[in-house]
Amino acid sequence: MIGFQTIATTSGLIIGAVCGLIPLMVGIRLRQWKPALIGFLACLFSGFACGFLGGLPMIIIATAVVISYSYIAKDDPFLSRASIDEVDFEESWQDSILRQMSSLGRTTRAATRALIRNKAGFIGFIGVMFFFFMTVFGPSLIDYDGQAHYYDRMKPGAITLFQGPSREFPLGLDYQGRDVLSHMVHGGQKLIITAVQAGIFTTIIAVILGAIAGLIGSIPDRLLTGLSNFILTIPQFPLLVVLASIIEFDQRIFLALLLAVLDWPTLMRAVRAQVLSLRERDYVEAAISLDLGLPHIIVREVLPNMISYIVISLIFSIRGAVYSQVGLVFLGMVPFKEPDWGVMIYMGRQQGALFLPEASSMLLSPILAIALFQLSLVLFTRSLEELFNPRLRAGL
Amino acid sequence: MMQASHPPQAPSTLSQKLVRALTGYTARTLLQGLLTIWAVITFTFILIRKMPGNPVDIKVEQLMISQNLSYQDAYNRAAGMFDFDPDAPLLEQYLDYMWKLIRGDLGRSITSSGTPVLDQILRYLPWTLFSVGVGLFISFTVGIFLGMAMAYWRGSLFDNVMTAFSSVLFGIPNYITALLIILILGVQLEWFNVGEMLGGVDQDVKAGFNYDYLRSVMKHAFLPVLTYVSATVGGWMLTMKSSTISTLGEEYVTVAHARGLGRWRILTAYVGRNAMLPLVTRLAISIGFVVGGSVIIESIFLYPGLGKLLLQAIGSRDYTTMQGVFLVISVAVVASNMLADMMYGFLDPRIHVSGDR
Amino acid sequence: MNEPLVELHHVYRSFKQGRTSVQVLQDVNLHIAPNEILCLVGESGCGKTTTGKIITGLLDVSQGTVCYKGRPVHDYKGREHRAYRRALQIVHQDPFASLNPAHTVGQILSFPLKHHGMVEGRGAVRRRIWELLTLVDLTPPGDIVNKYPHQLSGGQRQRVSIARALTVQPELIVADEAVSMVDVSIRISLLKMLHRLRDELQVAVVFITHDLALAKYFAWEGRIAVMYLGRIIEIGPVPDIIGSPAHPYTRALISAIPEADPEITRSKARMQLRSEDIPSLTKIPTGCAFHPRCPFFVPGTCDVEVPPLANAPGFAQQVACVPLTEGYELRQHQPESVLDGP
Amino acid sequence: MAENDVVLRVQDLSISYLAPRGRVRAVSRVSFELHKGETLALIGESGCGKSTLGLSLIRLLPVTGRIDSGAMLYQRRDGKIIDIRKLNKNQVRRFRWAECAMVFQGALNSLNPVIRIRDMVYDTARAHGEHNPNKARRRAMDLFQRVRLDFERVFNAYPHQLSGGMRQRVLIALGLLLNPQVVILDEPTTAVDILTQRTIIEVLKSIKDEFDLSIIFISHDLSVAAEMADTVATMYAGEMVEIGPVNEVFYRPHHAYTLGLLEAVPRLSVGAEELSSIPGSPPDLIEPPAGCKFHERCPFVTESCQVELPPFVAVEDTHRAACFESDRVLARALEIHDHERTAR
Repeated sequence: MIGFQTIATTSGLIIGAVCGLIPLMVGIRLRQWKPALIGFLACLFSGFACGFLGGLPMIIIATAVVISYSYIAKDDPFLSRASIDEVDFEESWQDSILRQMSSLGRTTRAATRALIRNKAGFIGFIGVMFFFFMTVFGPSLIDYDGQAHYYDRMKPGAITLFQGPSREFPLGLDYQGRDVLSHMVHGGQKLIITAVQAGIFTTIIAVILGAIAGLIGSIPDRLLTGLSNFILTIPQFPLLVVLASIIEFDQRIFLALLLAVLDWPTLMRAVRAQVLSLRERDYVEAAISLDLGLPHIIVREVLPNMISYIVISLIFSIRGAVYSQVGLVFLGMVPFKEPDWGVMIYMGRQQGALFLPEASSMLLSPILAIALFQLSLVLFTRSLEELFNPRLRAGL
Repeated sequence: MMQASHPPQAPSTLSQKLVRALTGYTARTLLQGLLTIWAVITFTFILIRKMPGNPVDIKVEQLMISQNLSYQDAYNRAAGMFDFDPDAPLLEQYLDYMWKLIRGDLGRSITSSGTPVLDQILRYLPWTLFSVGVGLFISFTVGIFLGMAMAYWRGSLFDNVMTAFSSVLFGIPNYITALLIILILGVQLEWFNVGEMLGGVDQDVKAGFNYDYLRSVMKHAFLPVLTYVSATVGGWMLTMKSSTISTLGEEYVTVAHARGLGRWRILTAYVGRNAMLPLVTRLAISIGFVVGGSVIIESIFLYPGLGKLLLQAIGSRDYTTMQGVFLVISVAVVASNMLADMMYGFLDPRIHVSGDR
Repeated sequence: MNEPLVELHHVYRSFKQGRTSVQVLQDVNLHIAPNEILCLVGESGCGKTTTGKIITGLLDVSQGTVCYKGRPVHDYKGREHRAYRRALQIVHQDPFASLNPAHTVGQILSFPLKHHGMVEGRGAVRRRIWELLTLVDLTPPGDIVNKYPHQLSGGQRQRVSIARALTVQPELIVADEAVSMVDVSIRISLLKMLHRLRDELQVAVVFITHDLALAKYFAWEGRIAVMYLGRIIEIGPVPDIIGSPAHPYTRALISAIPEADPEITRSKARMQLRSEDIPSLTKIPTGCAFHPRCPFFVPGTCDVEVPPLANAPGFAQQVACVPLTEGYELRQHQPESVLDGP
Repeated sequence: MAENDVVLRVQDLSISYLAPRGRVRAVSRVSFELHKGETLALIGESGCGKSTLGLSLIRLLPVTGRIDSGAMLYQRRDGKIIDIRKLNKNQVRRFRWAECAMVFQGALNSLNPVIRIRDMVYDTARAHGEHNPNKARRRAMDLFQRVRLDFERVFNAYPHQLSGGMRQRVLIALGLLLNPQVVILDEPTTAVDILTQRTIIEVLKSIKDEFDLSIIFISHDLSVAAEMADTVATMYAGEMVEIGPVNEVFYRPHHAYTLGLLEAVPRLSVGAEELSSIPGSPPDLIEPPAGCKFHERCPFVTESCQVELPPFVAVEDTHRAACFESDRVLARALEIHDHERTAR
């Protein structure tokens, strides 16, 4: 899922800088100083964050934004008021690329504005970004404190190794005297990745099955609806507990798959309903009448009007996956290794941290982190709603 | 082209409506429900037997450790304790179980020295029903009123504060809320002594309809109920707000104002009733999940509910008890879905209880 | 008369509604010649939209045959089938729902052009879009082409819808209430444009409307088919039907319509129906479906046999009314006072 | 008020809405009078402010709407004149429906779907101090029969059990429940079928005479106005551009917009006819054009139209119009009229 080998290293920085040169130079040529600089920084940053995976796409986006600032479609034949015979409709490929780049740039700018416009949504966005960066950069900045400490960190007169926050250990020490902060930084990544995977699997299953049920109808529809009703009748979390004890999770991706298998019915029903309603739209009927073919109808007519719904559902699935995942670990039903936020809560509770005031920080840290992450996701959907509103793209 | 001009129909009385509801449609739904329940039983039956280890093995392990017996001795003791043959073929076990079930026998608990599963469920169920039920009731009522108020004064400071508040509540998982309540309210702020409030009731009070007992029950239910309320009230508030906003935009509300109706009458009969319709279905469906309780919350507060029973049964591989709990929950879910349909048909005269939805 | 473009022979259509099935069309016979104008007129629920969709091939018939250029449409396979489907296009009623909100006007028009290779090359596509927009009076095209549907007015959207239908060079356009949601002052220009397109591009137009006055204006040289509860009850040239309507239902419609002229509309003779209630499609009356409301109702005749469309003495059009076609004089019953209830 | 039979006098009324882009001037400086027993038709296209005007008369503007200036003087049955604009909340509530009722367009959504018609009748009666349900029931029975509804069956029905036409008639009956002086009808015949429309028109005509009502009839449909109205007023872009007796306005229009509308409507009784649309589209009401708001679409436009706002002046005795070129408009109208007459 995240295949960045060059995350947060000097080589990543170099990749970012090289990538950033392109928008920078384009910007300087077009005399768009500010966009050029922002483009350079964006490339630098995403190169640093994700290596080539981040740097290369950012070149295109940043360059497009830079171009969009100075692009004037002086040769757009549609802006001409001349008669049809005097207008040249042919367009060189350079012009075409330029035009498309600028439209991509404008979309990006509009998207950025949409992201910022909704206050709650923007807070959510910042929260999501915070957790993303914490799990991506954090591990290379803070070393993992995995070894149990015994008496070297124990305060005189204390009975346990737990410690509240101090200057040296901002989040305190856990039951083995280990730095809680390092566990926080190293323990979130897998949790978040598994949750995202589960969310993606759920969405893929639900969208495909929902589309099949909605578009084909008849027997597949009845089967799928029956299956989803069946799954929804079984109490989800207990079932998960039972399943978790049957399946051995040597790899977390299996857990993600299992979560997806249980989570798809709700979304599938919603997708089915959406497809059914979109299928009846006049513009879909027009496309059928124009014989544009099923692929066109699905990809160009139906999907663009569902994408916002799908992405928001994805976010909610991720949220649900965090819930179930931590819940399972919390009950000790899946043997995940440290570092892991869920394991921290589990071990903390096992070691009696619940009722020791000085141990609170060991429990509070993962608890608050999970709460904040969930909250950020919910808030972020507000921005996504604005982001995918087709009206926005025209609001330039 | 298919303007739904409803077939002319004499307005019906309440009893006629009930009679209509109880014929045709109900028969079909009941059959469907039974089928679903059967599928759930079968599915969970297979699943449960596929879990690694069986009750005998686990007991053997326990005995070997606690009483220092050899494997053979422990096995003999354990096998004698349970009315269960782990080596019987799955199909035979299944048919046996189903046959008993048809006669209303849920079997006996494998691990709790032969207590009938039904007795066990009946002992744990009231706690769950009480705590989750009260929680649901409080959070639904509070959510409805606050949601309506938020919609009515939308854009005001009250609305903004409450929207942020409900988003926060909605965003945090319930067990996280439970832990936060213990950690912050209990341990850090010391508002109450959490240790005393765990479990279902104080040991030293006698069960019965007296002040001490009820007080003790209330005290112990307080934390789970608080958790349930704070974990769900945000969702109700937000849903009710958006439902009310769309109802406020309906023309019949404007017409009601034009007719000079009092504000209170409009708010209840015109706005409230219509805005609540979609929520009622969801409430009915939630009632089904009341029965299941919450495995995690009950285990955090050591609350003697069905969720805790299930968790114990899973831990000791008590097949019959697990099976029984799953059955009870599924029946409740199916029943509440039917209830949702019927309630909707009852509250919304546009929908005839005829299954044409 | 040249060969009909589309023919409907004894077409029936029913829809499932829950467990019951509703007969929406019964025994509909129609033929549309190339470049003809045909108006389908009737009240809501009469089946005019369903007929329109069957004509364009968007809906299948439950019974009966539809022919395109003399051959049943199910004979068309592969390439021919696609050509047949493309030749028949529809323009919807609601200008807010008929264009995909996710695409610009330029994209909406370019999809069919590119998909069917109607023109070669990018430049040619753009040139064709310009032409089409000019054709539907959306000038200058540059003001429209990059806009999203929500940025256009209702009238402009309807023009885009028409331009989209024209991308595939159809032979027939079904305009389903295409102007009823557009402001009064703009309707006429849309109709004039449709007329002009018909003349310039030689397309036939099936104009579906509930507004007889509009139908009369648009289709003066064409024909009108009046529909009631799933059947065509009268069909013929516009001046004849408007000037001397035969079927009691058509007469009722024409007498009921108010006119934008105070003196005429106040002096108009109004026909009194026996009942205001439109029967439900699930319970269509026996015999002539109009008989429970018809002031000329002949017991024993009208409520027994389903009247076929036939010529009636003294009328140029065909009408489905037994007393009329058998040459009786219609005599009006005393209107009784009828109260409506559910 | 000078004349005793003026029920409602609107003076210089301006209303605006707050929109994200700025203030939408929905109604600007509208003045007119409504006499006892008169039917006034407000005609115009969507967005011309006619519905806003109607809503403001019972003080039911949406929260973003605001009455900027003007007065709405209403003469009660006891002869006392009140300004609707100055009523307090409670007075407004009592004024609504008892003095001035409004029947909305889209009868489907005007009735609360979850309560029976009878409860809506009782609600309305109770809100205005009539606590005896039998009295309300008797009054409703009378009214339902007058609008040709089967009382026993309709009274106990839910709205969804009625057809569109029946619902519309229920609303009309409901509107008359408290015996108001003025009834505002907002597009009562839009979105119903032709025969249903005829029933509603006949019902309206009969109740108007029986109850001596003053009716404000809001519609975009010129033909219904031609049949129903005593006086016709045309509105364009928030302004009243012409008002006069129905025959005057239809046969001797003095405003170019009225003429344009008349020329855009097909008539069944005329054979092949020459019609034309008004080119262009209505102006932006946030930044309206200078001068006459119609000048961008007007075939009679002159230079002064583009700069100066034409005054709303009497062109004949009871006929007023806001057009600099009213003479030319009238001449053109008469020319068309003559042409038609000879053609027939």
